Amino acid sequence: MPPSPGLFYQVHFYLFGLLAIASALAFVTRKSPIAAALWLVSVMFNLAALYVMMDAHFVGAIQVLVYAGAIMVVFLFVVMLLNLGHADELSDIRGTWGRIAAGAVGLALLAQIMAMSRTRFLSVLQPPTNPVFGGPPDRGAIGTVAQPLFTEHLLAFELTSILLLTAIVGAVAVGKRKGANDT
Amino acid sequence: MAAFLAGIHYNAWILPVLLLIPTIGAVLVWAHGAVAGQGEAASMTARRLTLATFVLEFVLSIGLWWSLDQQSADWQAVFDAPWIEAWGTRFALGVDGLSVMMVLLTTFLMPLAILGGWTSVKAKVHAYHALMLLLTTGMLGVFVAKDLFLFYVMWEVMLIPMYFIIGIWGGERRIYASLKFFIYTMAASLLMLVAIVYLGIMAGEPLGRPTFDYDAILALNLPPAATFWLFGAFFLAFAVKVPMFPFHTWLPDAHVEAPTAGSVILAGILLKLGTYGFLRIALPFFPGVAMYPAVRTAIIALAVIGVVYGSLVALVQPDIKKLVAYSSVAHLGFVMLGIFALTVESVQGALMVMIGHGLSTGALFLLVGIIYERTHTRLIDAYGGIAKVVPLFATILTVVALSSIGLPGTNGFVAEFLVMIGSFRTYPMMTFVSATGVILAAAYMLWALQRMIYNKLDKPQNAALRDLNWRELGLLVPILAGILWMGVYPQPVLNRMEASARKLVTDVTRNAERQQASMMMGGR
Amino acid sequence: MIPEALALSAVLFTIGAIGVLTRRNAILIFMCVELMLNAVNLTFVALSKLYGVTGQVFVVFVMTVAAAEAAVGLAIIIAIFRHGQTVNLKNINLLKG
Amino acid sequence: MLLQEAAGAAHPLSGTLAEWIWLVPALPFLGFVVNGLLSLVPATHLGPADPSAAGHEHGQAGHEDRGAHDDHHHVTRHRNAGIVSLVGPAVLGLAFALTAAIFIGMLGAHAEAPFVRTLFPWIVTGDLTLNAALQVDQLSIVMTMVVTGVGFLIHVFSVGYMQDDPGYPRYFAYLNLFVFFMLVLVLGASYPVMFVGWEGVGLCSYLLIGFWFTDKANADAGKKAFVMNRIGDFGFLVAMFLLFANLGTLDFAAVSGRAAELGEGGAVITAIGLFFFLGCAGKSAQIPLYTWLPDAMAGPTPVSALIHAATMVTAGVYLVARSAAIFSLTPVASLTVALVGAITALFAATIGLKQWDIKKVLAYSTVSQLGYMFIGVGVGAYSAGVFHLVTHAFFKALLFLGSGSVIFAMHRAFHHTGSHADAQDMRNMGGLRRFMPWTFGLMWIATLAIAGIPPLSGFFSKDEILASVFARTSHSTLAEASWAGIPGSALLMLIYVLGLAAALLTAVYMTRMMLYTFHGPNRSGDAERSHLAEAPWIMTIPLAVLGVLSATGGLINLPAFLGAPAQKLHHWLEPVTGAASMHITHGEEAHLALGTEMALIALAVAIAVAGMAYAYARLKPAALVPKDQSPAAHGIERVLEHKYYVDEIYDRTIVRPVVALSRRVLWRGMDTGLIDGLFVNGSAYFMRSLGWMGARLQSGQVGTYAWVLVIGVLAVLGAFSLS
Repeated sequence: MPPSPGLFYQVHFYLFGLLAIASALAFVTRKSPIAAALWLVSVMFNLAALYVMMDAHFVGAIQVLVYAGAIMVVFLFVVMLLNLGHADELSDIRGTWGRIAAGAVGLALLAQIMAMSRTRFLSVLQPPTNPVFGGPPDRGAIGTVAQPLFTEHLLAFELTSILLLTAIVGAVAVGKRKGANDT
Repeated sequence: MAAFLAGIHYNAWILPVLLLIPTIGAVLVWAHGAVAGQGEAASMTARRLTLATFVLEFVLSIGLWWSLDQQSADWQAVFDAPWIEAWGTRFALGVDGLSVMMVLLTTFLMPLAILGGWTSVKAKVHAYHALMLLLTTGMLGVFVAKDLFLFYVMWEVMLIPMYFIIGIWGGERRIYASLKFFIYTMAASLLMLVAIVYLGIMAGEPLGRPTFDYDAILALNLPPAATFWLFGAFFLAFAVKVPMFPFHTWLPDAHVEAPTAGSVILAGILLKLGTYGFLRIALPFFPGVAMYPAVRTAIIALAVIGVVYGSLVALVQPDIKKLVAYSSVAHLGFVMLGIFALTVESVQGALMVMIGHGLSTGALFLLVGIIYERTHTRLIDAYGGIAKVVPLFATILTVVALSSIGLPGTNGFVAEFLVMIGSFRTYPMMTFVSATGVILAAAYMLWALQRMIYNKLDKPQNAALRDLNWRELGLLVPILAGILWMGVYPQPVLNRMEASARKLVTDVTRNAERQQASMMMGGR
Repeated sequence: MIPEALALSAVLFTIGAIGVLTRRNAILIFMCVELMLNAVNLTFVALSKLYGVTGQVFVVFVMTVAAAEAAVGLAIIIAIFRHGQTVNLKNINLLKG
Repeated sequence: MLLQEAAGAAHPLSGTLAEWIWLVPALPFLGFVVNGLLSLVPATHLGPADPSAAGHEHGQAGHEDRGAHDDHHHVTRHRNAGIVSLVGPAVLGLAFALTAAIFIGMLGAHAEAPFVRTLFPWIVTGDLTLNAALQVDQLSIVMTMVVTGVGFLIHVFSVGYMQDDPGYPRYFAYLNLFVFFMLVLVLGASYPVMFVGWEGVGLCSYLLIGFWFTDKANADAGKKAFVMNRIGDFGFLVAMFLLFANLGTLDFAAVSGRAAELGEGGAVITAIGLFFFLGCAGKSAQIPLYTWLPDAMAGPTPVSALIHAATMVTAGVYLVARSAAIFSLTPVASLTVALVGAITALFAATIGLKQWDIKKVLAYSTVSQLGYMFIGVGVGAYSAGVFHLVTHAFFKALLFLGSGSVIFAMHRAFHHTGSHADAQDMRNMGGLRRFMPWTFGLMWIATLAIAGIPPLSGFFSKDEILASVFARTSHSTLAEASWAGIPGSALLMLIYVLGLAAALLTAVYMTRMMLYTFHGPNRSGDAERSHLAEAPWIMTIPLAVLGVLSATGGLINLPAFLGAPAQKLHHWLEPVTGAASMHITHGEEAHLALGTEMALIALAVAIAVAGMAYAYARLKPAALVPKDQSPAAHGIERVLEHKYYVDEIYDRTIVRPVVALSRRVLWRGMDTGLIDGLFVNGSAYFMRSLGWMGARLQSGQVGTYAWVLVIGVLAVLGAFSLS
C-alpha cells in the first residue's frame, strides 16, 4: 500500500476534486454554449492540478497547453464563427422528462461503476504486487514520459502524427466553402 | 395396338419425350415471339403452334393407355439417366397405375385449356403460351418422377409458370392472389425439400454418396422418431397443395384471379399433385405414422370438415368462380377421405374423384370463362333466365353441374360412391358425415344454377348474349364425352388402377403394423 | 489517494454522459465528449502511479486523438451549419434509415 | 321358398322374350334421344325477330305458359310437333307391348327365382362387383306394366294437352327420359343400379317441375323437389353402405337370400331399414319430407299425373316391397314405416280439406294414399301395398288427367277472353257438369274408387290393407315387438284407427272437390262460359281407359273369402315377397274369421258413405264466390289452407339458419376472418410491423443513438457485474 500522504496533500486533492465536479455540473447545465465552454476550461484546469499532484507533471502541463489552450479555443472559435452565442434559440436541453431520464441513467451508470469496483476483479486487472510509487524523479518530468514514448511506443507516436496530418487535411477539405474552382 | 407399341419400344422413349416436347415447344414459341413480334398474325401462329404441340403430346400419351400392363403394379416405361453425379440424383422416370391416368388427364386437358383461352388472352400471347408449355413439363415431370430430387425440382418448375400466369394475365387482385399462392406453396414445399435431402442422405449411407431413388428410399427403415417429423414435412407440403381444410384459403383467390385456362389447369391438375403426393410418397414411405390411429383420424377428420365446410361456404358465394373453388375443396376432401380410409375401393374411388373432378371442374371453369368473355362479370346475381337466350350453353352447364354434384350416370357418382362405400368399412361415422356433403352439393350447385340460367330474364344486357360458337362447342364436347363415358362404363379406367391401388393398400397396412410394433417397443 | 481519483473520474464521466444525452446542440455534445475523455485521462494518470508511466504516455495519445477528432468534428459541423443553418441535432437526420 | 341363386342357363325364362328386357328401358331412351335432337331444331316457324326463333335446344324462348298464373302470350306450335307426338307415345306403346308379352310368357313359366340379365360390368373393383344388370321377376314386371301402361296413356293425353307449347319436343324428351330412369329403377337387379334410376327420376322431376323455368316459382319448386329427394337419397346411400359393409354384396337376390345373417331385430338391420325408409320418405313424400310434392304441382298437369301420382312417388313403396326380406326381420323399422304412413295419411287428408287449387287437393290426396301404401308394406302385407299402388295409379292418374282437361278447358276459355283469372282454382269453376259430361262422369268413377265404394278398385285395395293391419294386431312378430315402449299390438290398432279416419276424410275432400268443380252454379264468368267445352277426344280417350281400369281394377286381387278367383296378385307375388310376409305372421297365412272380415268391410263401406253424405249435406257450392272476391279464411281454416305453415317452419328453422351460419360464421368469420385474416395476412402484417420497428431505430436522430449506446453500456456493465 502506498505511504499515506500528508494532510496538506489530501485537502488540496479534495479541493481540486470538488471544484472539478462543481464546474462540470455547471458546464452541463449552462444554456449558453460560451458559458458552458468556459466551465469546461475550469474543469480542465482542476484536472491539470490533480495530474501534477499525482506526479504526472508533463501530462498536467500538456493538459493545460493542448487541451484547455488549443482544443477549447477551437471550440470557442467555432461557436463564435457560427454565431451560436444567444441562449434562447438553443434551449436544447430536452424538457424535464429528458433530464430526469438522463439523470436516472447517470446515477445507474455511477451505481454500476461503484458496484463493479467492489466485485472481485479479473486476475489480469489485479494491481501488480510491486507497485511503482511515484517513479524515480531522475529523468525529470518530461523524461519519464518521453523515454517510453520514443522507445516502446514509437510506432504509436508516428501513427498519431499521421493521424493529426489527416485530421488537418480533412478539416480543411470539409470546412472549405464550395468555391468556383472546386474540382 | 399393344404389339405395335412394343414393336417400336414405345415404353423406352415415351416418358422423356413427353417431358421434352413441351419444353422444346416453349422455346420455339418464345423464340417466335422474339422474332415475329406481337402482331395479331404472330399471336395466332403462337396459339396454333402451342395447340399443335399439345395435340401431338396427347396423341403420344394415348399409347400409354394400351402399353400399360394392367396386372403388374410396379414401375413401367422406366427411363433412367445419370443427372448430377455428385449428389447422386438421377433423371429417373417411371409410370404405374396411380400416375398413368393423371398423365393422360394432363395431356387431355391442356389442348382444351389452350382452346378455352383462345380469344380471351390477347396481351403477350407468346409468353403466355410458352409458360403454359413449361407448366406442362413441370406437371408431367411430377407425375412421372421416379427420383425424389427430380420430383422436387419438377414441383418447383411447375410452380413458377403458374405464378406468372396468374400474376400477369389474371383479374384485378391478381398480384395479391399470385403472391399468396406462391408463398403458400413455396413455404410448405421448402420443408419437403429438407425431408427429401434427409431421406437422400440416409438412403445413400451404404453407397457413400446420397441417392434419391424411390425404391431405395422405400426400402429404408428409419428411426420412428424421424418418421414423425418427416411425415409432418411431407404432409404440410401436400396438404397445402390439396388443399386441405385449414390451408385452403389461397385456392378461392387464385381461382378467381386466374385466367380461364389458368383456372382449368389449377383445378384440373395442380390440385391433384397434392393427393398424388400422398399416394406416392407420404403413405408408402411412412406407413407407421400415416396409419397411427391419432394421425389417421385427425387427417380424416380434416378431410370430412373440408367436405362439409367447403360445401357450406360454397352455398353463400356471390362469385361463381369462388363457388366452384370451394366445391373443389369439398371434392378434394372426398379424395383425402378415400386415401386415408385405405381400402381398395376407397383408394380407387379417390383416384376416380381426382380424374372426375379434373373433367367436371375443368368444364365448369371453361363454361364460366366462356360466359365471362361475353359479360365480364362473375357475379351469379348478374345473370338470370339466360337459358332462353343461350340454351346450348345452359344445357351443357346443367349436365356438367349435375356431374359435379355426382348424379348417377356421370363420373361424379361413380367416384364419390366408390369413396364412400370404401371408407364406410373403416370409418363409418366419418363417411356418414361426409355423405351429407352430397346433399349440400346439390343445394349450392342447383341454387347457383337456378339463379344463373333459370328465373326471369330481367336484365336487358343478358338478352343479347350469343350462344356457343363451334370452337367453344368443340372444346366442351370431348369433356362431356369423358364425363358420360366414365359415368356409364368406368371399368377400363378402374382396371388400369386396380393393381397399384391394391399394392398400395396391402403394403401400407402390412408395413404399418410392423412399424407401429417397432414404435411401441422402441418407444419415443 | 487513487480510489478518490477513480471515483472523481467516474463522476466526471457520468456528468459528461448526461451532458451528451440531454444536449441537442452538436457542439456542446462535442464538449461533453471532451469532458468524458478528460475523465478517462484522469483514470490513466491515477493508475499510472501503480502501473508505471505508460499510463501517462497513453494520456498523450488520447489528447492527440481528441484534438484530431475535435478538428474534424467541428469542420463537419461547420459544413452542416452552412447547409442547414442549424446545429440542432433534431433537424439533422439525413442518415434516416 | 328360399330364393336360391338362379342357375343362368336352366332358368325357365332364359331364351324367352325376357332376354330382351333391356329393350324396355332402351326404347324410351331412344325416344329421349330423338325428341332431344328434335328440340334442338328452332322452335317455331315465326320470323327472325321473335327471340324464340334464335334459340334451339331449349328453344321455346317465347313460349306461352300453360300454367295457372301467367300473362297472355300468342300460341306458337313447334315445327316438328307432328313427329314428336308420334315418337313419344309410340315408344311407350312398344315398351308396353313388349312388357305385356314378357308378362304373358312369365304367366306360363311361373319361375321361382328372379331372371337376372347382365348387360356389362359397371364397377368391379376390390370386393365390390357391380354389374349393370336388369332383373325380371314377378314384382318388377308388375311395376313395369304399370309404368309403361299408365305412362303410355299419359303420353297420349300430353299430345293433346301440350300441343300448343313451343317446348313440345323438350317436354317429350324429358318425359321419355323419365320413363327410362323409372324403368331402370324398377328393373334394376341391384341397389346401386336401382339408385341410378332413383336419382335419375329425381333429375327428371326437377326438369319437368321447372319446365316453364322463366317463372321463379316453378324453378324454385323444381329445386326444392330435387334437394328434398337428395336428402332421401342420402338415406338410401347410407343404407347401401351399411349393407355392403355387413354383407359385402348389393344384389337383390344375394341380399334377400342372406338377410338373416344380419341378425333378426338387431341394431344393424334396423338401421338399414330406417335409412331405406328415409330414402322412401324423400322420394314418396312422407312426413317430414313431403312438402315438395304439393309445390311440384307447378309442373304441367300430365307430369303431375305421371310422376307425382302414378310412378315416381310409388318408388318408395317398391323399395320396401323389394327389400321385404330385410324389413320383415326388423319389426321396429316396419312399425316405423307403418306408423309414419298412417300419420302422413291422416295429416295430408286434413290439409286436403281446405285447399282451393284443384291440383293441390289431388297432391295432398296422393300424399295421403301413399301413406296408405306404406301402412300396407309396413305391416308386412307387401302384396296388399302393391295392390293399392296399382289401383291408386289407375284412379289417381284418372283424377289428375281429369283435372288436366278441366284446366285445359278453363285456360282456353280465359285465353279467349284474355282474363287473368286462376285456371286451377275451384272457386272460379263450378257447374262444369253441363260443359264437360265425359270428364264429369269419369271423374266421378275415380272419386268413388278412391273413396272406397264397392265394387270399384279403391274399395278392394284399401280394404285389403285395413284388413291386413287388423289381422296382424295379434299373433305376428310386429304385435309382439315394442316400438319405443308402446306394445306392437296397440300401435297396430292405432294405425288401423288412423287409417279409418283418413278414409273418412278422403271421402269428404274428394266429394268436396267434385261438388265445387262440377256441381252448383258456374262461377267462371259469363263471357268465358260460352267457350267452356269438353277437351278434345285425344285427351278424353285415355281418361276413358283409365276409368275402365279404375272400375275393374279390383279383380286383380279380390278378398280371400271369395274363393277361387281371389288373391291373384298375392299369389302372383308369392315368390318375391311371400317368404317375408309369412315370416311376420309366424309362418302361416294371416287370415281373419269370415265374420270379422265381413264386419271390417261393412265398417269401411259405412265410413266411405258417411263421408260422402256429410260432404254432400254440409257443403253448399252455390254459396261459393270466385277467387278474387272470396274473403280471407281465418282460424283453423286459415291454418289448413296454409298447410299448417310447415314450409315456413322448415324455412325458418333449417334453411335460413344454415345459410346465415355459412355466410356469417363460416365464410366471413372462419375463412376470411380467422384463416385469411389471422394467419395468412396476419403473419404478413406481423413481418411488416417487425420491419417498421427496425426502421424506427434508424431514425437519423443522433440523440437516440447516444441513448441506445448508453443503455447498451448499462446492459453490458449490468451483465458483467451480475455474473
